[in-house]
Amino acid sequence: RDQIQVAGSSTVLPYAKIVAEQFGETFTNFKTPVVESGGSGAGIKEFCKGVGEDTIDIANSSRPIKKDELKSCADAGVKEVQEVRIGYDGIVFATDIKGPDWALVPADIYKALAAKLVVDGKLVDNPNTKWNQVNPALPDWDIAAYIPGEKHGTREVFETKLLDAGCDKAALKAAGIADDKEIGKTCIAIRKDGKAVDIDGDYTETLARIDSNKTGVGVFGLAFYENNADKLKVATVEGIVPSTETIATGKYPVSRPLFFYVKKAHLGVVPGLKEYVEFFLDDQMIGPESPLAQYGLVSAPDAERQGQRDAFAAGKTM
Amino acid sequence: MTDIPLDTMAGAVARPRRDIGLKARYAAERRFRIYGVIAISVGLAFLAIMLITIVSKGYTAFWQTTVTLPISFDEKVIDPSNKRATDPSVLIKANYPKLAENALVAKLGIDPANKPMMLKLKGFLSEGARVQLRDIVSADPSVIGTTRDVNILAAANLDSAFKGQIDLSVDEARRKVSNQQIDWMNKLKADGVMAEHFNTGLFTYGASSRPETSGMGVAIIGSFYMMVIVLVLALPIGVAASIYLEEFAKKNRFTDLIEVNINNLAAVPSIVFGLLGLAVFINFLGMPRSAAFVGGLVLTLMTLPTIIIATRAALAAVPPSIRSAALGLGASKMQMVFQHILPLAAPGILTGTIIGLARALGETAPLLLIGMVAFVADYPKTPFDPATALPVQIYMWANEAERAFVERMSGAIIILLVFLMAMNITAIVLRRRFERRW
Amino acid sequence: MNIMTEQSLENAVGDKMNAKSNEVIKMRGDKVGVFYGEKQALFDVNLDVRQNQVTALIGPSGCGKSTFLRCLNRMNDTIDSARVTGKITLDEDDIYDKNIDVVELRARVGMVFQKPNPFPKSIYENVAYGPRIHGLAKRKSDMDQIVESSLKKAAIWNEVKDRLQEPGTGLSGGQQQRLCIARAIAVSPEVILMDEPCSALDPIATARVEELIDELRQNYTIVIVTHSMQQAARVSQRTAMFHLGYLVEEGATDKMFTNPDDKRTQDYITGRFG
Amino acid sequence: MNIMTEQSLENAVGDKMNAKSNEVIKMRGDKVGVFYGEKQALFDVNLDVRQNQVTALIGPSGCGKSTFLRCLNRMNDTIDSARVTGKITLDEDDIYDKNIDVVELRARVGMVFQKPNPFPKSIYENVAYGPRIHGLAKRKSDMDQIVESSLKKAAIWNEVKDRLQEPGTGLSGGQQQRLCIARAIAVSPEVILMDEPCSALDPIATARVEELIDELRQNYTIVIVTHSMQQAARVSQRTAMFHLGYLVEEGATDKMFTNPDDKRTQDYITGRFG
Amino acid sequence: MSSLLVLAIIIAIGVVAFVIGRQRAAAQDTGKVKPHSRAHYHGWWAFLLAVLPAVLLLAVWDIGSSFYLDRHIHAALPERTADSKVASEALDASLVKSLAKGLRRLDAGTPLPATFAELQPLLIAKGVALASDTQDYMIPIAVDANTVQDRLGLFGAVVTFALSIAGAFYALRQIAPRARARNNVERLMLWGLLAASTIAILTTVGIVLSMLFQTITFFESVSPMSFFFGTVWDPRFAAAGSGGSQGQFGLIPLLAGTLYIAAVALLVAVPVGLMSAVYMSEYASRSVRSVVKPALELLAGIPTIVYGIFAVVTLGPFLRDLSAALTGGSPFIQGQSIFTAGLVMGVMLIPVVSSLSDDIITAVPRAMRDGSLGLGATRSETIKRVILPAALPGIVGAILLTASRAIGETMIVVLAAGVAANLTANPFEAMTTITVKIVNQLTGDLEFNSPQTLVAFALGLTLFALTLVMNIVALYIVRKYREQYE
Ligand SMILES: Nc1ncnc2c1ncn2[C@@H]1O[C@H](COP(=O)(O)OP(=O)(O)OP(=O)(O)O)[C@@H](O)[C@H]1O
Ligand SMILES: Nc1ncnc2c1ncn2[C@@H]1O[C@H](COP(=O)(O)OP(=O)(O)OP(=O)(O)O)[C@@H](O)[C@H]1O
Ligand SMILES: [Mg+2]
Ligand SMILES: [Mg+2]
Repeated sequence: RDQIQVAGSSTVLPYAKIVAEQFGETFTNFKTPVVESGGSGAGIKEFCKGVGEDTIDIANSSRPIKKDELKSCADAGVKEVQEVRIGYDGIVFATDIKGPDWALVPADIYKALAAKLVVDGKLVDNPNTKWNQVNPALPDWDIAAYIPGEKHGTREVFETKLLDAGCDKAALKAAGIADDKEIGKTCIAIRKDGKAVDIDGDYTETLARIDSNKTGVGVFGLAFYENNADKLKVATVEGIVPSTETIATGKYPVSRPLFFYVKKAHLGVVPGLKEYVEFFLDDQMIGPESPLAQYGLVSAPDAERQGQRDAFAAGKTM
Repeated sequence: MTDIPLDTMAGAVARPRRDIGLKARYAAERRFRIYGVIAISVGLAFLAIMLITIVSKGYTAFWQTTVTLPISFDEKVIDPSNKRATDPSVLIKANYPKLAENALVAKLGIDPANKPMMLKLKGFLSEGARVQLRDIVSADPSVIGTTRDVNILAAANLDSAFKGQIDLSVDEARRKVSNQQIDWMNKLKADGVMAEHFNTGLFTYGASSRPETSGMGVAIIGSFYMMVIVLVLALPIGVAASIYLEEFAKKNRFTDLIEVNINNLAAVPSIVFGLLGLAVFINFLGMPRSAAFVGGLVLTLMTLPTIIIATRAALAAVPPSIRSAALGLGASKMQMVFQHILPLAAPGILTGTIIGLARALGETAPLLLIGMVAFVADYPKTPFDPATALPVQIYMWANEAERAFVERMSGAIIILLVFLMAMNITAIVLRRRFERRW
Repeated sequence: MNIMTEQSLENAVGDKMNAKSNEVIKMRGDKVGVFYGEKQALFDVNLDVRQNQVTALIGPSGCGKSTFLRCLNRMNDTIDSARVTGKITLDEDDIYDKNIDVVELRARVGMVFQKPNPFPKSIYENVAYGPRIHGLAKRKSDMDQIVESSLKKAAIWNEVKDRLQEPGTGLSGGQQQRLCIARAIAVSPEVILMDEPCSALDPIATARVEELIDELRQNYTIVIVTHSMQQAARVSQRTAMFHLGYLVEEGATDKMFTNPDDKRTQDYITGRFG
Repeated sequence: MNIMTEQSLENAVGDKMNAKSNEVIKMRGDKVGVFYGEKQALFDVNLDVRQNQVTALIGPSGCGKSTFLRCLNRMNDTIDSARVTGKITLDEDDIYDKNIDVVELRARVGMVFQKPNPFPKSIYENVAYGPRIHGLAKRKSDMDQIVESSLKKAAIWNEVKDRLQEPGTGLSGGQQQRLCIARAIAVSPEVILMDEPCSALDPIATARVEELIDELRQNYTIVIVTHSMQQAARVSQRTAMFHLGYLVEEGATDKMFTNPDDKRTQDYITGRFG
Repeated sequence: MSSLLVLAIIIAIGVVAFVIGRQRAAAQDTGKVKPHSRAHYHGWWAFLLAVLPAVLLLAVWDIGSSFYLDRHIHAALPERTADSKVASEALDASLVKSLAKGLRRLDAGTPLPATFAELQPLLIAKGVALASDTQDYMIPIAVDANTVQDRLGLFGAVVTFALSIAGAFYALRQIAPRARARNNVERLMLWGLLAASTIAILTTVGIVLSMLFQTITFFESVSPMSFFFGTVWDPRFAAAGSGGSQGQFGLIPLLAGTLYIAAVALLVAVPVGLMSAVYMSEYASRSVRSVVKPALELLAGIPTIVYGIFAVVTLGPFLRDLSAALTGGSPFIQGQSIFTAGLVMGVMLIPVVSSLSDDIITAVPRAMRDGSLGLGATRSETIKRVILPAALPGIVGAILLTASRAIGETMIVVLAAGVAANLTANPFEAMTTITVKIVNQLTGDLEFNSPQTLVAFALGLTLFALTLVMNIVALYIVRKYREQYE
């Protein structure tokens, strides 16, 4: 096999694509890598199938690999896996460009989207139907939020960084839920009456929904928003406008790291694999001025990037 | 046929006659006919709506903006230290975009020292210029030092602006094209240097992360391979299986089982065929991932039930008297089937093929798990090389963040439909030839 | 409603032919021509069908008898390539007129086809089909009665009475032919066109059908195609002789069989033809 | 090869029947029974078909003539519900034996069906089909000759010679019937089974077909179902009378028509049956 | 010798056998005995005997020798030690194999350098990219592997040719006037047909097997009771599940959604498709039909994602606004709804019903139509009472296919009806289907060996069983009401 094979997350795909394309253009003696889309889970599964010509070399993932997965990897012979963190993906709220400005805090989101709220000390089905019932500063719009579906890694971030963070746990405890686990569960339970719409497709689908429902609020990746800034207006979270800078510095709260995993055993075996990874990690690719950053990837701080390069060069495995 | 409107009542009839409820029956007849017309109109209306939506969104994708620039292949830029004789990689790594930029700067009369202006120029021309110019140079290294007019692709955003798809009323900061760039664009347009050309790249380029250099080339080849495989496998196997089941198999529990089974396979979600392909063809038989060959096999399995169901129905519709006639002359059952029944069943078989292939041509889900939903930039040389397919390209472009891809996606849909029609036309002509009323 | 009941027929049988009433012309063909595509199969046929009489069409195979018969209830409409010229009237109405209603026409002018074509339904349903679409039976029992009497008239009742629910296509050739006769008379049309109704029948069944024809004639008008001169002579009052698409001669059966005007008729009848 | 050429036939016509050779038994049915599903349509039929003779099967409609005929070349195999018991031999070989090749059997025992069933192909192809699959013509011209002579023998050549390329389904009923006869004799089978081959034919065409049968008999063996006693008497040497699925009587035609043993035969022949 | 070349030669032998066989058979036909089979059947039989066993042998040999070669390479590789440069033996072997393949590209007679460092430029000049981990010790192994492979190939070719020629001779020897060549050829054809129909069975077995084990694993962590009878679908994701919050995997909402959407789609596709078919085959002129039929077939060829986008962007909002206008305020049709999804899907499926039914209706013999029209039935009565019943098996087949497609469709449902697993009776609300969940659970970011992903397999099998029942019922109906014309 003379072609690198990459599979995995569709969030990482656009970045991997840019890198693969430029890699092919720069290293003309190697073929352009093939980058599959299909989700982190399926990608890691293929990755963990074993070592050899007929298995893939790299798995893209929008979440860290799980212990379980690593274990089954090792069982199948993939004992040495190198982890590479390429940067961060910001998660933003946006509305139609013609709408008013939005300033959200996690509590607003929790109150608008949670399945159950504590009202007057009792746990009841979420009674809010309009945003301004949640927070008078918000517009008088019917609640209609397009949030990532459960298949997406983003959903997890959404739940932990917003719902859980905005959840009034004390009130829940006061309402009679003693168990911490139970509280955690209640916090992240999302209403199912059609006000919060799961989107299992990509952000284009969310955009289409906002297009057809001008008073909808959608959750997007930062990259996607930036590419569609002429159609969307972004909301601040806790007063911070999401941007590569605010995310990189950690001011903007909602973001997640993106990864890929390399099969170390393949490094000298698949022509170009090593060069590809190095090329990917180069500042020309993932630095703040790089095409990936232009596309919307939030670059990791300089030290972290250098750390990644060093770790890879040193052959550090998980 | 002497076709006389059935809805006119016999007015001339004078004598009182037996009442056979004609009035009501004619009303029923008329209603029935109207239902037919309505049904067809509904179908055609939806078709029209779909086609109009697709075409109106996608036709612009067939044009692409380019800037014709006199590129001077400056040795100082390409090979500053004059090492190309010893190190061929110089020509590969050279800063080709710079050549294009220089030419553009000269054309627009910008002062190269004016940094802010130069910065605004960024993103005017496509990054694809690198490959384009490099190909020119590696094809003929003697161009170095000469000047030549080259059509350089404009960047996707400028292309959109040129086609008037960018809302200039939006705040400049929120757009991808600055006012300065618009001014330059208008200037170049007025000079006749910047113009739209037929977008051959849409048909020839492979996948790319840049809208302007992305095309369906790999997808067309991949789909072509897959359709050939599906046609070559599914049609004969499907027809053979139907013949066996309909004409030869004894009617018993076991063949009932097969029949139910085949019908059932038609209801299996297409992604499950992908699972099967992954398990059997890739994991068990060790075939390569992302290959059109495996895709073709998976789509074959997916298409088979459709063809079998259609073929069996068509075979069953041939009247038994034809069978007796052939057998009575001493034809063997094989001969009877292949020489008499099959030609008469051909229209139905072809219809099944058309519908089956149409679906196979448009499916993405089964290809997902065998790695064909992928970014593939290089042309596949054989069906065993990585490739994508038309619907995959559509699906992937539909999910792109950059707007320019939406247009390409609609263009791709048009190409797919044309591909489909081209594929169907033979079948439709054949079907008409075989059609026979008796 | 106009169901033929056993009684009405029995009454009718007693009547003697009334010379006057028989001269009523039920159907008239005027310069009828038929083309199948380019090829003309029937040329300028002028033929009258008289009420309450049996008209026999004879002539060598392929001479256009069936074609003419099919013109009389416009069954040729269903053949794409067929085109009819000239004029045919039923009770003085032009049946090819725009205003005429083919369905009613065919309900009035019934047909038994040359090749028996039972529906792939049960025997009962085959016979009940016509009465049902025309709404001739209000109740199930009426329908049963129509089915039974039709099958009886077609001389097939005994053979099928135990298997009314079995498919009509599982009958023998002659049984199918009689089933088709039963099916046609079940709707009691005014004119019945029969294309060789006895071709697959044994002499006894043939005799029964001929009896039936004779009975029916009292109330209906019948046109029959036959290859048997004996049969033509036995059942018909008038005979028309076709040859190569032309009507050669037409006249009272007695005369035709004893003293035909045309040489060809004579040759044909005496079997010297060909 | 075994093509019937005009000459060989002409020579044969001159021969007088040889009583000895006629006693060769070509086919023999031994306790043949046929069931359609549960229903038995044929009971214990023992019947010999003699070589170079014409055996006529007569009997009222629905008595099982076609059923028996279809047993002789195993066409009943194609009816799902049909089941045959007993034994039938052709040249002493059991035709229901496992080793027998039905296809070859049917090439040797040809059949003309009761309902004409031409292929929806051209007239030429209809006739040429059999010879083609059996490889009876080496060249196109041979084939043309076979087609022409078969059509001529079936007395239809004049009617179709100008339209050989038109579909066989566009012929008149009688023409289709003759086409099917032509088609069957084109493969020159050893035994020809004809199920009412003249039912849709005019007297002259009938006479021609009867002549053909007489000619064919010199070299072949023929079994014919007919409803016409006259025809049976004219063409056959032996006659078998069926009734309600039973073989009532079988014997030399002369005797059967003059002095039958069975009362039913007598009644049927004289038309008193029913 | 390459397998392709061997194959070509075998076929050539077959062709020669065919020609000889045919001639011999023709020559033997002296007219004395009636030949059983025509000469070309003898030819074909000779061809088949010459080709089929040889091809089978070739296939077996190829597979066998590649196994043997593998073993050979593995055996030649040095013992693995802790400091082996290559991670695993499999990789080691694959490096040798690609090296061997690369070596074949070198010009014959090129002196072979002993080290990979020297070899690499030579290979690169030939356009062979090799992995940098290739070791020096692999070069002799690769050279040896190539020789072994050549030898195996040659031997295999000789044996196959021998078999092929033997087969041809055997067949040619058999030729005799009474030899049943046709039966032999046809028996082989029949086996071919049978083999083709077993592919369907094998596919089914494959599908069941490829889902069964994961399904079992799934049921180890989720009880079948709560899966089959659960009314809440909320699988959560393993990632957040670290806190132990196990999701709920209730099948009922998905099942209901599947049936509901399929029913709506059928309600659109079947009447419209059937009436179109009837109109095209019975009323429309030939020219109209020849345009309309392919035009409708285009509907089946539009990628489903396009329908989906159409539903999201155009139809969904349109219906919502329409319903809002009707009630003067709040819309009763949601932007995403079963109704929208079913409608769009129905449109896509129209041609499946219309084209297949049209063919079957056209195939009903004219005698049936004539019989009915001759009794004074109107066209529509003829169609309804005679033609449609006669065409029933084909039509039911078409409808089954439609239903199947409706059940198996994903993209349209995702976009038009959403992914929320609600349980509702209101067709204007969002619901989702089993298929959608299968796809989503398989392609998401979820952990691959968690119940969240495995549930896809359980869903797949359940759907399989469900449609099986549907098909059995359909078979029964067809059997019962089938009307077979003559
Ligand atoms: N396919 C069938 N299924 C069931 N019964 C049948 C089938 N074919 C014939 N029969 C029955 O078997 C009996 C004998 O039929 P057969 O066709 O042999 O009669 P036949 O002597 O040829 O009559 P005809 O002179 O009317 O053609 C009849 O009662 C008929 O109804
Ligand atoms: N559908 C058709 N297409 C073309 N020609 C036809 C068609 N039907 C009949 N013909 C031709 O028209 C002529 C008259 O046919 P018709 O069926 O009227 O004959 P007929 O007198 O009924 O003969 P028969 O006694 O054999 O039934 C014949 O030459 C026949 O071949
Ligand atoms: Mg006729
Ligand atoms: Mg019969």
